Amino acid sequence: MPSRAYLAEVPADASCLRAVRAFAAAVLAKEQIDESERLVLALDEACANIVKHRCPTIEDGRICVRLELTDATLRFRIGGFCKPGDVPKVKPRDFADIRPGGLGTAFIGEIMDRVAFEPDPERGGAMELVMERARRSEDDV
Amino acid sequence: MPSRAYLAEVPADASCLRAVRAFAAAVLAKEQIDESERLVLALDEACANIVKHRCPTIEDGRICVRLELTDATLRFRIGGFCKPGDVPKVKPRDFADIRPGGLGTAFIGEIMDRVAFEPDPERGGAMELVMERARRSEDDV
Amino acid sequence: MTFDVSIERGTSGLAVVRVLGEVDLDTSPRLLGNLQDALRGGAGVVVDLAGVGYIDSSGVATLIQGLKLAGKTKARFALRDPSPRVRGVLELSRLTDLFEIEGAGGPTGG
Amino acid sequence: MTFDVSIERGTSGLAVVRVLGEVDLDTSPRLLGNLQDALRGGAGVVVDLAGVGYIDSSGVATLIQGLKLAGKTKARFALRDPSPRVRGVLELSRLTDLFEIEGAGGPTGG
Ligand SMILES: Nc1ncnc2c1ncn2[C@@H]1O[C@H](COP(=O)(O)OP(=O)(O)O)[C@@H](O)[C@H]1O
Ligand SMILES: Nc1ncnc2c1ncn2[C@@H]1O[C@H](COP(=O)(O)OP(=O)(O)O)[C@@H](O)[C@H]1O
Repeated sequence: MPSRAYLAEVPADASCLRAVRAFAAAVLAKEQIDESERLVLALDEACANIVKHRCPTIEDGRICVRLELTDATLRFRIGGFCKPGDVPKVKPRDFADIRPGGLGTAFIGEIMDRVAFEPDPERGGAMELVMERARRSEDDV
Repeated sequence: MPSRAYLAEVPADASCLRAVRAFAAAVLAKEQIDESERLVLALDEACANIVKHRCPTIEDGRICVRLELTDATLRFRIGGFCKPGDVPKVKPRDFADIRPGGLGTAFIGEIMDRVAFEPDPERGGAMELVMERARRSEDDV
Repeated sequence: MTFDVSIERGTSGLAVVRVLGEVDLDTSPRLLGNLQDALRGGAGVVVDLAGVGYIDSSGVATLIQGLKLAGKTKARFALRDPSPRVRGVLELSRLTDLFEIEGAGGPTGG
Repeated sequence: MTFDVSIERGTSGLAVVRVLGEVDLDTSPRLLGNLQDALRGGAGVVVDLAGVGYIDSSGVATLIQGLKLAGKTKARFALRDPSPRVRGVLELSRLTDLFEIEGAGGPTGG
């Protein structure tokens, strides 16, 4: 079965994260995806990382999100996520180290099955963040 | 001030209309646009027209929506809306003619200030539906 | 999931069709089916819209179809408790007067 | 609009900070400011989370900052009535034990 794709693109501003969440929540509901709240959180954390870490360095930044669904997998692609050289920096702190910050990537790691970086086909010199989870329907629980 | 643009793209299926509405409602709320419920309705009717009238004729149809905001205007662009030859067909029936059907374009006409068709820059041979409304903030009411 | 319709038939034969969720191009065919079921051989239908957060032109068209169907057998067809948002869409269609509307703010009483 | 914080100070000096809406990267700076205000010179803070439908890592980070700030003056810092969704995010951060949580299902009582 071919994948079904849903796209949203908004200015890379914190005030736009809610629109991305609303869109993703509606898509996951339509696709009857289980644990959609946690998946929306993972997506939101990735988008927030663009606002916090990526966009201060680029002009007119955008958040470009692609949700791809097959019968087996749910995949989020977050375009223009970071520069290739930044990939090693994108990681959580130790949970034992209790201070604000470093939680977003930890959440993503807990929620998703696979997190990877791929060269962004649409934005030269940028990496796309690709996050996947096996699709569990409500019946599997 | 440059326009702020928000994009959403979903499969052209009736079950995806809710995701477009959720996205648009969140964007209009963030932009503090007055009468956002009516504007979401106008956008939804245009998207529904793609599902009803356009997509049966094209394979793998998509709904591509662009919300453009300036300080003065709110503009919806609905990509690949119809074939150039279909433009004259896109019009409401007389309100006096009471039967189901023909209401969607009537709603759009009532809600928006301007409705136009423009050649779609991204989809050759297709027309984009462009709908505009002067931006009224809640203070103007 | 996000849309549900239930039919409750009273002793009078009048059916209350309770709609929950958003009525749009996706869900209105289900509503139409339910209105047809509810109207079959009954004294009429009251469509309870209190749980409807959104309605589009296909939803309004579906209510018109229900009204026409009811008219054929002279059965009653009424709407109950539309939210301000739903009422606004009915007004936009200029068809409010066509419907008997029960509930707060309705032209036929409260 | 979709986010609001109110502070109510009781006679004991304890402030109840009531949060309404979604706590994310956009709104958590406002929450931090309110926590700082509420903690200033008081006996402590109870953050009422009943009206919070969503919280992300920046919101959790803000609560940690509040907790640390309260710790400096040995003021009380407690969370009240987090929804299951909010509680789930706290659990994901493995910081639930750090917080005193009031309300149904909380480890420190009901
Ligand atoms: N888009 C990005 N570009 C560059 N660096 C990033 C990006 N996203 C995350 N990082 C790096 O990953 C680290 C961990 O991110 P995160 O867990 O979200 O915590 P925080 O943002 O609070 O530091 C960040 O501190 C940053 O160094
Ligand atoms: N995307 C489209 N492509 C071709 N024709 C269209 C399109 N959208 C609308 N139309 C035409 O405009 C008419 C009015 O549309 P509308 O007011 O939504 O009512 P309805 O869809 O119920 O007929 C349709 O019947 C159709 O002929």
